[in-house]
Amino acid sequence: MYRERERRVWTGKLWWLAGVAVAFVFPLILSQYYLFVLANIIIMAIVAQGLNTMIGWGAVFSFGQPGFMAFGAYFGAILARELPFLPFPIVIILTAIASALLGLLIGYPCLRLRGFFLAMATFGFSSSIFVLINFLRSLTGGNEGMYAPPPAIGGISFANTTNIFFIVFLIGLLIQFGVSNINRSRTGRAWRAIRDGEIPAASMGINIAKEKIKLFILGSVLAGVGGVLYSYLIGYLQSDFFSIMGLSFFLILVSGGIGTVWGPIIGSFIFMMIPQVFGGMFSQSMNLVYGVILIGFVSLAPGGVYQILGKLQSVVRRGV
Amino acid sequence: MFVELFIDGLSVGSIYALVSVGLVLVFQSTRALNFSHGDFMMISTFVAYALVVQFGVPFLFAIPVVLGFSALLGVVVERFVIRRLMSGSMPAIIMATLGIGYMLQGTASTIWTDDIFAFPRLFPGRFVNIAGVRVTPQSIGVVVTTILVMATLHLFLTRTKLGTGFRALTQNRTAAALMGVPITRMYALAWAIGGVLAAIAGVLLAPTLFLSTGMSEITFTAIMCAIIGGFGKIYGAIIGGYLVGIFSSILPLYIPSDLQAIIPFVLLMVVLFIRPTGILGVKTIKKV
Amino acid sequence: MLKLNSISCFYGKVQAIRDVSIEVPQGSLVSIIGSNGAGKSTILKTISGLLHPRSGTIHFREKEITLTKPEEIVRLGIIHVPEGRLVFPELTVRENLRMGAYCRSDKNEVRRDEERMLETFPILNQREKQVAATLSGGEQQMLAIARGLMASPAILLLDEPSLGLAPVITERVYSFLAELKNRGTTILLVEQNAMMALELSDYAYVLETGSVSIKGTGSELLSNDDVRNLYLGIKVDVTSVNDTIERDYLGGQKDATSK
Amino acid sequence: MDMQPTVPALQLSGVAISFGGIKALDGISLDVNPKEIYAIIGPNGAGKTTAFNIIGGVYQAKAGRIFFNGADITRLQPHAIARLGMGRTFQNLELFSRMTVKENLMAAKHIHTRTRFWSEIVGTRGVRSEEEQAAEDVQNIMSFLDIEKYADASVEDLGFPVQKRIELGRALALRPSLILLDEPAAGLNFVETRDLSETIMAIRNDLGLTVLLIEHDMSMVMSISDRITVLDHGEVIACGAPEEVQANPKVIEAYLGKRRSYAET
Repeated sequence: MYRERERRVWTGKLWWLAGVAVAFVFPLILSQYYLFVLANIIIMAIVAQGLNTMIGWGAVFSFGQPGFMAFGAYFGAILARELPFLPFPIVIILTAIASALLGLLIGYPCLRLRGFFLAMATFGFSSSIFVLINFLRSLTGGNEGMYAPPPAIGGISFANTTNIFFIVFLIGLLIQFGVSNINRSRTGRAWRAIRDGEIPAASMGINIAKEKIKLFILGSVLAGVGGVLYSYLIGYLQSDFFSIMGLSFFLILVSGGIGTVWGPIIGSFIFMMIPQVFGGMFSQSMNLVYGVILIGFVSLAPGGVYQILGKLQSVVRRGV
Repeated sequence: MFVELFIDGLSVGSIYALVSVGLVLVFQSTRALNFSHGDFMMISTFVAYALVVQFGVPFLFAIPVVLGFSALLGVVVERFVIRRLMSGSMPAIIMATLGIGYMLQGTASTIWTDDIFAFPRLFPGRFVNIAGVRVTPQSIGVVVTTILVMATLHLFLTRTKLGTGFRALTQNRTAAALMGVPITRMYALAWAIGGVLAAIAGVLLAPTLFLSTGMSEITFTAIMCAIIGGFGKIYGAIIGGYLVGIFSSILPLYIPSDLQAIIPFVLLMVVLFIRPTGILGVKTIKKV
Repeated sequence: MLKLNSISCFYGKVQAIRDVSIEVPQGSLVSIIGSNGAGKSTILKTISGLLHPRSGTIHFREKEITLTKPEEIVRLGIIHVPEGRLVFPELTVRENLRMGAYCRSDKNEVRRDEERMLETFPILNQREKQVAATLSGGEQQMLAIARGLMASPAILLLDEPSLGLAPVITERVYSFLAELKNRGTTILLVEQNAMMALELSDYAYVLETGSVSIKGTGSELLSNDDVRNLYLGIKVDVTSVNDTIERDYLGGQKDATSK
Repeated sequence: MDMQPTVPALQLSGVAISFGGIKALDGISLDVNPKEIYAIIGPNGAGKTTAFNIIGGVYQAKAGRIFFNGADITRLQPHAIARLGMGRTFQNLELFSRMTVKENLMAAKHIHTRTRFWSEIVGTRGVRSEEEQAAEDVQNIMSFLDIEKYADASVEDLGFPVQKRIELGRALALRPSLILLDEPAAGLNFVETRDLSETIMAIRNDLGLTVLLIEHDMSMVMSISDRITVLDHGEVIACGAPEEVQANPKVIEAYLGKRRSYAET
């Protein structure tokens, strides 16, 4: 029994290690362009994962991800610009801490709010961040935007796509590892319990306020980290990059499978592939395509591709 | 200056009020917060633009066509998307309406591109001077039209059998069904009225704001207005709309104009801080 | 006039009522009594079309109405006054009454009926312009019944008219029901308050966990010990139990107490 | 043995609450002794569930105090009360509908596990062993209630009687000293009700819990309860052993109503 368990833990770990190995294969087989796209997919998945924990597990409906993401991107970039000697992992960690504080700051007043009220409050905070970015011109360059320094350690810059891809991939893998651990643990269970019913959850001794704050913090940290990585990938920041992203995360969640650990990654892939597939035909009306896909998933396959894959798998198994 | 901005605020507030009342009517009946409401407004205004500017149809004839189009759009969306999701979760409905918004946006940008268009004024003319205050016929027209529309809506809801039935439905669906109120037709009616109100708002707003696919961003402000007034209350939405309109016009006198965009939100947070249910809202207790 | 033929009904996977057959003749008052959760309200909801039965049929005046929509059932004259009153809280008393007549097109008659209702219920007359939320529980119950009557019902389905009312008010409500009955209104009454309901009933059914366990005329059931036992759980000598009822729960009671 | 006078497991004194001006509870008082099976009965709308919601902290009492094992819990929030050892079930099942049976019960182990967020992210050995301990206890409860075979099923897919047992199991997984059962027999058939009576007796006799229940099935209430309080219109109208309560004319009237002829009116 004990051995069996240890074995499972070890095979689990091996899978993650295999994931790391894959990172070294991609640059060999993919062009720079596709590495860029792949890095972008991972970044979007990280931010969407934050939203996923909030909506899919905790029933905390948030429109705040783009704002949090922009905050992270600007915070990291300004930090690296002003203190160029800071190694980039430190920049990322400091950004994560700052994002956590922001999540706490915004989550706290939102605790009393529920449903639409909460959604609108997060939307408001998010748009306030954009307004502030454009307002604090001396710091952020306002509407014109600002140059974002590449990741660097003590003057050594990792400014090419392959390097950035490695960074993004490893951080993405770490986050995925952490999130799937939380999902299986006490906290994840408490969040899902809150999603399914606040009163019974409270009656089981779960402190709703505390857990919701945790959700807010996790959501904003993931968005903030995603923001920094995005600034590395793009190299230039403008608030518009982020403010137009708002609805993309919902599409990612719905198409991938909301409330599942791998849903955001699948969804992010689908979302980034849509323009590749339909771009030629519908370049003028991508929104139309996004809309049709979003409604299609919500009304026909609310569990997203993740659920469809699960069903296929069980069908195949039964067949064999 | 202050008085002129105040009148400006009334005119902007009228638009917000129209849009948020439509949102609330739709929400009251089908419990769906329609995040595509602003897109209804945008696309109806584009239809109006096409009729009046591109095909030269006189305003008088174009307006009924546009209102009919918008009402029909509401009915179709209710029938084919919302009704299937009504028993589902809140995120599903939010995302479905977001999806409808995307679709309408995409349609509009396909047909008319994302450019900015000048929209003809319903109430043309330059400034008039009333007791030393300069106002445009447009803003007077907007305010007066809104008052007329609201009054009609009020009379419909309180004086007609259909309207009373609608109010009954919003207060208790089961009891309304037991009185013989045709529930599903009422849903369609609510979405149709919502569409009409959005179209009116669009035609009134477009001459000053210009017409573009970006117009639909008004949805979020309108939702905030509705929450400020006490979510789910029609008269609350009107109050919220005017409050936001007036504050966003007057406050830029005293604060940097860059910050104008967050005035509705700040107002929302202040109101919710003082009264968590909004101005006219009442507290509900969840039963277990 | 109204006939339910072995109706079974589910809430999701939960069977709420099982093979229930009930008949309400024209001009009579029939009651369904039983404890909370026995499925009494479900029967009424099934008749008024709020729920559809999984099996069985419902006939009204020889016409099948099993799967008809609520609004059409109302038009047939089957009026359901739901449990918990469900008055429209933000409509005035008069508007509530007017809602009762939603399906009627005879405007002048409706006006006259409105006045008649306000006369019959002086309390409502005093509060004609108030919104219903401001009424007390008893007043709301009166309003709910009056609203039901505004539809000029062929048959009135009343769900727990005494629920949550003080005894004095309950008596007032029941006096009015007696009066209605004397005027010849057909009534199907669901009650927890068995004594009062049975006093008034021509015929009654006892519902226990979803199926009819006892039936008989009102006075028969009033003198039936099992009815008392059902409500208060008083143990009776098993031999004295009426043969017509399979009361297997008595056995269960012994099991549990023998511990 | 403790020779001190026993502290009541639960004590309500003069608890009152009103909703929108209507008094739902009007100063009710009762004492539940440790290891007692105590029933609250009364007609529909008497305020029974409201009483549970006040005890469990979902509503705040307007007046009066509530003591749980001697500690004042009047102003505590639901989660804090649960942590003190009070489990409950709900009138209309409130299961975590999108979780499996095992997860539902594990959610109640939340208060027994202490791991930090950080170690959960990393998935340390401490987290795993704690999870396993909790899972073992949940396993025991599932076998006690005979629901082991549903452990990995989603609760949505199970029948109503099973769901009721799962909810009971979830409350037991808190390892409470007092359990509140809101109409545990509602919707159950005779055989299921009999099993339930036995389970409740076992919860008291074998697990040593105090049980406070609301129930409409009188044969069950009368056969398993040590004492009963009868509520009507938010007030206590009777209190005592089952036989006393059954014989109380006020109770009979509350349930059956007054006999009176209406033919003349």
